[in-house]
Parts: sequence; structure tokens; C-alpha cells
Amino acid sequence: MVRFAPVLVILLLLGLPRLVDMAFLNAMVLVLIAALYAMGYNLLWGQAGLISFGHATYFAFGASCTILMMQAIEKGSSFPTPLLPLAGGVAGFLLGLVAGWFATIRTGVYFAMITVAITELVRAIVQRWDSLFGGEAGIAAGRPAWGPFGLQKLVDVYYFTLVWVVLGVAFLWFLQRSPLGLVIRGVREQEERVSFLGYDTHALKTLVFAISAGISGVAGGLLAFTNESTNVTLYEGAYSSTVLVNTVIGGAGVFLGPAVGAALTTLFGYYVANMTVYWLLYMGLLFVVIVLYAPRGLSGLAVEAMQTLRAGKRLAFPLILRRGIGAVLLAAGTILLVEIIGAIVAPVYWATAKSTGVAWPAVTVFGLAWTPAAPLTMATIAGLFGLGSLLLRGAAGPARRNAAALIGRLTGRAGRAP
Amino acid sequence: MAAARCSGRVDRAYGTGTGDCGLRTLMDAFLVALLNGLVYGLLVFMVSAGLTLVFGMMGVLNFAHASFYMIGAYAAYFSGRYIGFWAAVGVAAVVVAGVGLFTERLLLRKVRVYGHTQELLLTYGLFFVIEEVVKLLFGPTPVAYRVPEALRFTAFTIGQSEFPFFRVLMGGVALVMFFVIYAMLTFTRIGLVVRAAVERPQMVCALGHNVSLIFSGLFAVGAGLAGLAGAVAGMYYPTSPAMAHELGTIVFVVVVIGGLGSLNGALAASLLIGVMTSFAVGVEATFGDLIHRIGLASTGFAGLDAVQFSSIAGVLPYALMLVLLLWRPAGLAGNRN
Amino acid sequence: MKPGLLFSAAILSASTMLASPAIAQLAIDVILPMTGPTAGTGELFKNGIDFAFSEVNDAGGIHGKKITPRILDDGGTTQGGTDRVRQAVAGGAKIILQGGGSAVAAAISADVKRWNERNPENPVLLIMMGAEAAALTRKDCHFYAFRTSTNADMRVKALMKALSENNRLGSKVYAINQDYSWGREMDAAVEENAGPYKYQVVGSVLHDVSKIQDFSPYVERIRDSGAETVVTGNWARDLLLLMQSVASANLKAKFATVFLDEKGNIASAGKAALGSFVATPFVAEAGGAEGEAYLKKFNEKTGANPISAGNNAVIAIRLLSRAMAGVPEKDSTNPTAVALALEKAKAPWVHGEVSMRAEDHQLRLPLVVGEVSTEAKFKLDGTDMGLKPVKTLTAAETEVAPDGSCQMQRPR
Amino acid sequence: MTGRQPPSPPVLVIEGVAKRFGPIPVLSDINITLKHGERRALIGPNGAGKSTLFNLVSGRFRPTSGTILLDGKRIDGQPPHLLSRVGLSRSFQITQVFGGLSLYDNVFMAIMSRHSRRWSLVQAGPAWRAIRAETDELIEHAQLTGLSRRLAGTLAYSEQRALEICMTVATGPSVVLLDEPTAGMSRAETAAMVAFIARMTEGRTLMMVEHDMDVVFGLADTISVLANGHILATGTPAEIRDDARVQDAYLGGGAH
Repeated sequence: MVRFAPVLVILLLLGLPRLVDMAFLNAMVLVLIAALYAMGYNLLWGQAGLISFGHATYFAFGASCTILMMQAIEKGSSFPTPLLPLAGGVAGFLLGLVAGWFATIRTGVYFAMITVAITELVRAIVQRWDSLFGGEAGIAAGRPAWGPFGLQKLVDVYYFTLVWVVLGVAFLWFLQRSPLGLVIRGVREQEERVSFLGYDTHALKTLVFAISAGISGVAGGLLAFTNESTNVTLYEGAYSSTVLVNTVIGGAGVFLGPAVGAALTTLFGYYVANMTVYWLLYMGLLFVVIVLYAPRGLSGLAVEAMQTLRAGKRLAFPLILRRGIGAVLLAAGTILLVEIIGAIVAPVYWATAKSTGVAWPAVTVFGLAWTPAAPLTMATIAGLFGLGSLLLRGAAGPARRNAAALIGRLTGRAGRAP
Repeated sequence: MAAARCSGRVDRAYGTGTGDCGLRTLMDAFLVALLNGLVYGLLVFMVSAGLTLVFGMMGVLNFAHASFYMIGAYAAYFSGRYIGFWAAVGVAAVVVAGVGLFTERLLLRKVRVYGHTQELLLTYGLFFVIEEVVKLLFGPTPVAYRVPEALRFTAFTIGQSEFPFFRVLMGGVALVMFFVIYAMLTFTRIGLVVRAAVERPQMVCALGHNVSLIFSGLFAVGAGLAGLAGAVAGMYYPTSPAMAHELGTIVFVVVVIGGLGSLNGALAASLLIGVMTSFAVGVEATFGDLIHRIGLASTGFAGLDAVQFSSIAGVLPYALMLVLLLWRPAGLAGNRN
Repeated sequence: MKPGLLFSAAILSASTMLASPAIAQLAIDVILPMTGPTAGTGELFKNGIDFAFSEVNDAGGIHGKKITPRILDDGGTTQGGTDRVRQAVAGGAKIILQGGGSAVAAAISADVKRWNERNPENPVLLIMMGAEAAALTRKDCHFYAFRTSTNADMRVKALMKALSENNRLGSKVYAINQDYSWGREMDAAVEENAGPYKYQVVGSVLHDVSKIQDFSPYVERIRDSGAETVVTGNWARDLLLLMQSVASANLKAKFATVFLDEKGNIASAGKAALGSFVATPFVAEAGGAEGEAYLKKFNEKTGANPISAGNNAVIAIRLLSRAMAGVPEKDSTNPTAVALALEKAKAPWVHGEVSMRAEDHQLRLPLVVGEVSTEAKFKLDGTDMGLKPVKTLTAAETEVAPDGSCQMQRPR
Repeated sequence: MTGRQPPSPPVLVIEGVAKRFGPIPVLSDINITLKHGERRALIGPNGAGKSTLFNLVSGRFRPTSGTILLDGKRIDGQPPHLLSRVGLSRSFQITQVFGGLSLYDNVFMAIMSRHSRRWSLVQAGPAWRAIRAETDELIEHAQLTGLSRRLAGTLAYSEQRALEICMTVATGPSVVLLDEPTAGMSRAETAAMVAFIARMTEGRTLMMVEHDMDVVFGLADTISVLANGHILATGTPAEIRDDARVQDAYLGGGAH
């Protein structure tokens, strides 16, 4: 049954435009782009054990070059439209080749700091080079039509993005199973042994960095193609941190892990951001909880469950159910507490209190009205936290012990100072 | 560089309004730029002191260290409404040390078993959470945490520019902090143990010292130092949720340039960066002038030659770090290569 | 590896069912930076919007229907802006009110323009309440985009006119601004007005946006240039830190600003702010009784004072509600009809009537130049200082003629 | 296994090599010449500089002075991956195998390098069939076929040591350096490992650092004794056993 998983996912994605409204389709375009970007990023981390803290540069450079190529097409160049994201990919690859050569001289913390330094340098140059990158306002270009496809409507853009993302993920899957992929994993395990087998590990790591930057460039190109514009704020740190968050939440050790993380955080940001101003706090807390209790990410948890199933052992459903409910209760308690505090702190709350004469005006959370100082509210919050932590009490032990063994090898080596 | 020559565009920034350029006014301007740079460097050192010690010993770069700086500022602001200025600064340092202890004992310890990377990621997550919690409690706009009137006067004047007392105070607190830590590390027994643990944690543990207690203690003291820095500098610079983000990266650059785990290196690096950015801002020349001076014809180069040196002041520390990481990763005074 | 695929299929399909809620048909959406680096500015706009819509709804709403707009958060980024425009359009919004910086406004305006070109039968109307970049109503103007705030030329002209008439300008002016569209336009406007107001620009600098930690080197350069007045369009952190360095370095020169009345600036500058100027849409003391009433009502409703951008939002909604009321009910959510009405719309404002200019959809509004002083009637930031009016310039006085670069394709 | 002197030119020549770490001299004036097929053992007390010499020859460190020649070409200061390509390969005192990859993949990667197929994305074509065949053949030769699908990290210690030796010879080296191959093994395992090494390194020049005298006398043609950075003596196992200088410096007085 597992053989059909990829086909199932692709069929679902193909049929999506008919199932959902335009807002969600736009969200899915962003999910696909974020997924490809995270997968490209994870080639460096999950496969080669190198964590980059400045990958937005290659994503943004891919976007800029794709827009510049679209402008060239507007001025009459005969560059084929479907290959536009490839322009971003090649640009990202070349920049990645140069940056990678420098960055992969070091490993661990030093590697991370070099990637940060390179990002800041590129950003400083790009932000001053207005004639090419368009500065704050940025550069724009219309989507050129191509043969039968107008590529104007969102549905066309969705399929265009889907084709490229499937190609990108297939390439990464193919690379991982290729001899080169084997050697890359060897570099993560024992870099010195690989060099003693006759491989120039510095050249290898530079190539891996460049491929990762190239895939990120394709993702950047797709975003530019969708938005038909890009600007220098894309080079800022935000895109470097979101891809890291996606990879951690999804799980660096599993092939499609980062894509799962990207899907969750993008949809979370797209919808929850309008419901509450504190969505970033909830995302941060989710990130910390995952680092603490699910070091191999959500997909890591699922893979563990699969392995226990395949090994014939029955999954401890009552335990999982107990923990699930405990987690939901804790989350509800946290949300209730945060929303009420947030409401009380805002000056507009006291203005309405004064104008309506009510001492503690109600705050609506989960559709219910809560009076902040009322004993009922206090009791509910305390109850949620108490019961939730009770149910989760035994959670930490087993999950952490076996994860420790596997994860220690995967990332312990990457983080060690050289 | 500016002092050497009297005429020409570069010097216009320092010449007096009437265009004559007595050597004394040049010296004044040079001195002011140097002092501004040193004070800003000392501030950056105050924050990075704790970070470099913690990294030296535990091998993990704590992303949330700049957040401790922010918590210190907000704690001093909050308690300052009820107790005096100096008391509030003290309370802030203690509160942040407590937060540091909690973080290390309950959170970092759980994750240490998975290796340094998971610790790094945990502090990365904490950085976001702390920033959002501060926004939740104190709102997105800067809070009115200001230098009390009693301390707002001019310490001394150089030429026409007056030097505020509070900047001198900040510099003073940083220097005192450096000497206190330095003395504690070199002359006391606990300092000896800490320095040994920075080199060989396992060996120190084998010698019977409770290394995990030392870790927690050092982490708490490191956080406390950042909190103290925040409480003092928060009055001068805006106390807002974005202050951790702005200072965060510069502090990493200082720790890396200074040499991971080396206190003197951190001090040297912070002063170097402070002075470098202060001077780069002072220079009015552009790349174009530089190209002419070297004799190359200015080819326009897509508008890049009109870029002022001062507008790239922010990037110089990163360029320096990149060169150092490639050529001498141990940094200025570090020993770990 | 294979099990990972199955799991991800489950997640993707689950999130599809879950996440396509039916969004109620709302005609008006508001896009603001509620989170991110400029969340403070978002708060200002939100207060203005809450107040203005409560004004409209208390007076019976539009065509008898009360309106509560949906607030979408763009997080202060251009990507966020683009996403929220799509979300608004998909949710059936016909009118979008946008608050925030010029970069986000430019991205949103371009998206709306592209959407309208591609869907002429289902256009969307955009009102930019706070973006000051001149290009938005010049080369990048389009029929369905309106702006209810000023641009750099209007602000500098107002400042120079008021200061020179009260001989507070002096003959040496220095310009310090942020190195992006808005900052560069302010820099150019200071050069332009040197002739008419007879001053010499003794120096100008453009610095990184929100990156400079320590402005004291810049303050030294200002002092050395001997400038008597310093013009700056800096906002938020870059203005706060600049005033802080000015306070401690005891600079004699006075500041002519655009955003000094934003929350926290005067408090952080302390005594150094005294004698500095700001050109802003609202100064309570200059509005007399009506001004005081507006301030009180605004404070009661939102718990905060009406500060710079918040007033632009109130003006925008007053104009929009009058335009929508002016067309028959069935057309009140038809963007083309509302846009045509909005071009001719007028609305009352504390300091004098505001009206829309049809050629380039740029607002004509009075500006008040206020001076920070301790004798001001209404205090700011919890300090003993407030804004004392120096001069109220009428809409005609503040107007800067369009430079002809706006070619608007009007609907047939 | 007494040595017979093959007539062919020397394979590995170490002339006047010295190494100092800062002020501390670790090795001084080392001269060793290995003939083709010769099996040299390096013995000496701990801290004599044996591992340092290995690290100099295998390119981990750069010698302070002196030259190292492989088949007549200078190799001192060359990075390890170039040394492997000219035919010099080594194993490590602390086993270095790819724990996360299968035993088959570990050997497969070494064979790939020998066929200089280091970057390819595709496994099709005759060259790859040859590589897969050689991998199976080598694993068969090493009698590890039963474990070939297992993750290297889950193998027993001696199995991992065997795998590392497999990988060391898999790149087709002319000179093999073994750093304490039988360290930490029981008597039975050591005997098996000696037979394994003999079988795997047949016809290749071998230099080995070893403490276990049975292994040394079992495998080596000639022995060099290293003591505080100098070569004390070089000769056949018999000569070394009876050499007075070696006895008092290393074997502690009369042979017992």
C-alpha cells in the first residue's frame, strides 16, 4: 500500500483546484514553494549534516534573476517561459558554488556563522544596487504567455508551480538514492574516512551546497513567477529562519519531513494570523515543544510509529490517545491565558471598560465570552493546565530515550565544533 | 585617515563650519569619534561577555542570549516604577539570572542528550518565544524607559561636542564588569574550575567537581550579565521588542571574531567593531572617491560608485568576521581552532 | 523512507478538508501590519479605523447597514501584503483599505492593478491610508487606487512655509533620511525648496533603514555643518534613536520632522525635542473646541490619542462612507461606481475640509505644523511637553500640483 | 614468514623526516624504506611517535622537514584524498566506518572511488556492473556476506574492524597502513584478525603499528623499533628479538 503513497499525493494535488476556493489555492501555491525550498535546504542538513543560517540569499537571488529574465522576455528575448524557474535555479546554483566554497571550509558553528556573514554581505550589495535589484520597491515583470497556456489565472500558476515542485522533489529523491547521494551521507557520518577513500570532501560539500542553493533558487524563481515582482526585503533574515523552522517541525531525518513542516507552518501563518495577533507566539511555542519532545520532528514521530507497526508490535493507542488529549488541553489552556492577557494589556480594553461602565468587559475566546477576573475563568485555565500536564506526565521518558540514540548520530556530529 | 589631510571632500565632514581646518578641531573630531566608538563597543561587550563564557564552556551558541538582554531592560523598566533606579537595575540582573537558571536547568538539560545542534535549535525557538511574550505583555511599541533626569547632564566637552554623562556611565559599568569577571576567573578557586571546565569538561568532572552545577551557575551568571547590560543600556537605547533582534547578530559576530570562549578576545573584538563603525560613519567619501584616488577611471559601475562609505557601515563587522573565519577561525585570542 | 510519504499524504489531505472555511461575504477588508517589525504603526491605524467605523455605524451605517471590516495581517512584509490581497479578493472583498509603509503599499497597489487588468468585470478598489512614497500617485497611479495621506513634497513644503513665515527656519538646513524611496524623496524635496525659501543645504546623508544602533557620529556631522534646522523623514526606531543621540549630545539645531508625534519619540528625546517641529494632519490645540471634542471622543473609543497615521485612516473612511452613501444602494459595493464618487468626494475635518483630487487620486488636506513646547495645552507621551500650533496650512496651501507622470486608464 | 628481499625498486621511502609541535620535537631523522610486498611493523613504547609518523605518511599532518616518496613521487604534505588516488590507504586506531550506512554501501563507496566514479548520479552501465561485482567479491573474500545488509553501526566491534580493513584495501592501494588493527580484541579475535589481514593484504606492501608481539612476529617481514622520536633498530623479527638495545629500551631486559 505504501508503494502508492507518492501517486496518491500527486493525484490529490492535481485535483485540488476543483476542491477548494481561490484563497486556499493561493495558500497551496505558497505551501508548494515553501516545501520545495525546505527540501532543497534539507539536502544540506539532513543529508550532509551542515546547518546554514543564511539560506534566504539564494532563494531571493533566484527570485531576482527570474524577474530579470521575465523582463528580458518582455523586451523580446526568446527565452522559453516554462524554463523561467530554472533561470532562478542556475543563478542560485552559481551563487551557491561561490558561497559554498568558502562556507564548507569549516563545519558546525563556524559554518553557520560564515553563512550568516555571506548573507549580510550579499544583502548590503543588493540593497545598494538599485538599478539592478530595484531596492525597496523592487522589480516587476508580467508573466509571459506560453503557447496554449495564458499563465495569467491562479489555477495556471498553481499547476505551473506543481510541475516544478514535483520535478524538484523527484530530482532530490533521485539524488539521494544515487551514488553521489551515498557519498554525501558518508560525509555526514565520517568526513575524514571519505577523504581517505579518495574523495575531495571540500569539493563535494561545495557541490552539495550549490545544489541546495540551486533548488532554493528554483523555489525563489517560482515565488517571483507567482507574484510577478520581487524586492530586496526577500534577502532579509525572515526567509532564512522560516525554512529552518519548517525543517525542524517537519523533521530533518525523513525525506519528505521538511515539506510536511512547510505545509503546516505556511497554512498556520496564512489562516491563523487573521484570527489572532499572537499566532507567532503559538508557532514559537510549537517549535520549542517539538525540539524538546519530538527531536526528529513530526514526520520522525510518524516514522517511528510505522516502524513499531512494521516490527509487529502493537502501537500503544491508549498512551497516544492520553498524550494527545493532554496536549490539546495544554494548548487550549495556553491560548485562553494568552488571549485574555493580550486583551487586558491593550489600552482599548480599559477605554471600553470606562465607556461601558463594566469593571471587567468579557473577552471572546473559542467563541465563548470570558470575564478575565472571574473565578470561573481562573478555574478553567488552572484545570486545563493541571489535567493536561497530568495526562502528559509520563510522556517524556520513552519517546526521548530511543530518539536520543538515533538523533545523537544524525545531528550530534554536525553541531560539534571542529 | 581624516586627520592626515586637511583639504578635500573627505575632510569637509570634520572641518569647522567656516571651512578653515585647524589641526585642533581635527583632533577633537577624531577623539569624539573614537570615544563614541569605544562606548558603543563597551556596550556590545557587556552583552557578549556572558555569551562567550557560556559558549566556551558548553560549546553551544545561545541564540536567546540577546533576549536575556531584552528581558533585563523590561524587568528594570517594570520594577523601576516601584523602586529606585539602581535597585531596579539590580533586580533586573537577578531576575534574568533566574530566567537563565530556569532555561538551563529545565530546558537545555533535557535536550543536551541529543547533541549541540538540538541545544542550538532550542535557544533559536526560545528567542522567538521571548520576543512574542514581551510583545504580549508590553505591546509592540517601545516603552518609555528613559535615563532619569538626575543623570542627564554633560560629563565633559571636546571642542563643541558635549559628551553625556550617561554614555560614560555605561562605559564604566562595562569596564567594571570586565574587571570583575576577569578577577573572578583568574584569582578565585571557582574561577579556576570554570576555566578548566572550558578546556576539558570531562576531566574536571572526573576530578570530582559537580560540572553540571558549574554549567548552570555559569549560564545563570552569563544571563545575569546580559540582563544587567540590558537594564543599563535599555535606558539609553529604545527598549522595544525588536532590541534583541537588532543586537543579536552583532553579539555573535563579536564572540566569533574575539575567539569562542575567550573574554579578552570578546573585549578586543567589541571595541574594534565599535570604533570601526563609528569611524566608517564619520567618513563622507564615497566609493567613487576611493576609485579616483587609486587612479582607476570611474566607470559608473551601475551606480555603485555613488554609494557612501557611511551607508555600508553596518556591514563591516560581518566582512571582518568572514575574513577571520576563513583565515584564523580561532579568532583574535581564542585557542579553539 | 517510504512510510514518510504515506504520512505526508495524510497530513496534506487532512489540511485540505479542514482549512477551506466559508468566509462571509464582506465588502470591505483592511490590510495592516499587526505583527512584525512595524506592528506599532499597525496599532495606530487600527485605532483610527475602530474610531472611524464606530462614527459611521453610530450614525446608522451606510444605506442602513452597519459595517465591521475584516482585519488581515500582512506582518509588515511585501509577501504578506501580496498574500492578504489574494485572500481579500478570494473572500469577495470589493474595497481594500491599506495601512503601513511605502514598500508594502507599492506591492499591494501593483497586485490590485494587475488583478483589475485581468478581471475587468470584477475589479477591486484600493485606498492607501498611510504610504507616503510619491510614485504611488505619480508614475504608478491607476484608477482604482486612492491615497489619503501626503507625500514628501507636501510635507517639506508645509514645514518650510510655516518655519520661514515665523522666521524659525534660519539659512542653513541639513537633511538626514533613510536610504529608500521615502527617504530619498524627502532628501530631494529639501533640495527643491531651497530656492523658494532661501536657505542653503549645508549637508545631507542617507543611512540604512532600522539598522543604525548609534546616531552620535551623524549628530557630530550635523553640528560640524553649522546647520540651524535639520529636516528628517525618519520614523519609528530611526527617529527615536536620532532624537536620543541629539538629547545626549546637546545639539543646538532644531528638527523639522514628519513623524515626531509618533508614540515614544518625544518621551525618549526629553528636553532636546523642545523647539522641534512636526507637520501632521492633526494637532488638538489648533482645532479649537472641535479639535478638543475629537480628541476626547477618540480617546474614549480607543483608549489612545489620534496620532499621525490614525488620522489618515479616519479621513479615508469619512471620504469612503460619503462616497458609498452618495451612490444608490445596489452600487454601494460596485468599485467602479464608488471610485467615480470617491473622485469627487469631500469630507469634514477638524482643520478644514478635505477633498480628493481627480487627476491622480491624491488627497488634498490641511496640515498643521506644531512645535514641541511645554506651554502646549495637550501633553504627549505622558511628558510635560505637547504640540503648540505654529501654523495651520489650508488644503490649498499644502497642495503640490501633479507632475503629469500619472496616466490613468479610466474605465469605459 | 622470514623476510625474502624482493629485487624491485623501493615502494615507500621516508628520508630524514622530522616533526615538531611548537617547541616539542616528536620525530627526528626518520629513515624507512619499504620494498614492494614488504610487511613492516612499527613497534615502540607509547608516546614514541608511532601514530604521528602514520599521520605524516597518510597526509593528516605536514612534516616539519624531510621527504616521503611513493613509487618515486613526493607525497609529503599532499591531502589524504590525493594520496588514496596514488595508492596509499590507511585504517584508524579508532574505527572509522559509516555507522548509518549498510556494510555493503561502506565497501561500495570505496570501490566506487577506485573506479574514479565519484560524482555520478546514475548507476547504469558496464562500469557500475563491475563495481557491484567487485564489491560482492570483496565482501565474499572477507567472509562478511552474511552481514552485508546490516547497518555498520549495529555490527560487533571486531566486525567493524574487519569492515574498516576491507574498505582500506578496497581502493586498490599499493601501500596499506594499519594503525593497531587488533587493538582491544580477545586472544581468539586477534588470531582470526591476523589471518584476515594476511588474506586481505596479500601481495600489497604493508606498514603496521602494533603492540601485540604475537601479531608482529606473525605478520611482519621486518620490524622497526621507534623510541622517543628516533628509530632504534630495523631488522627481521629474529634480529630484533635478540637486539640488546631494543631489549633494554622496550622489552625491559631479557626476553621473558
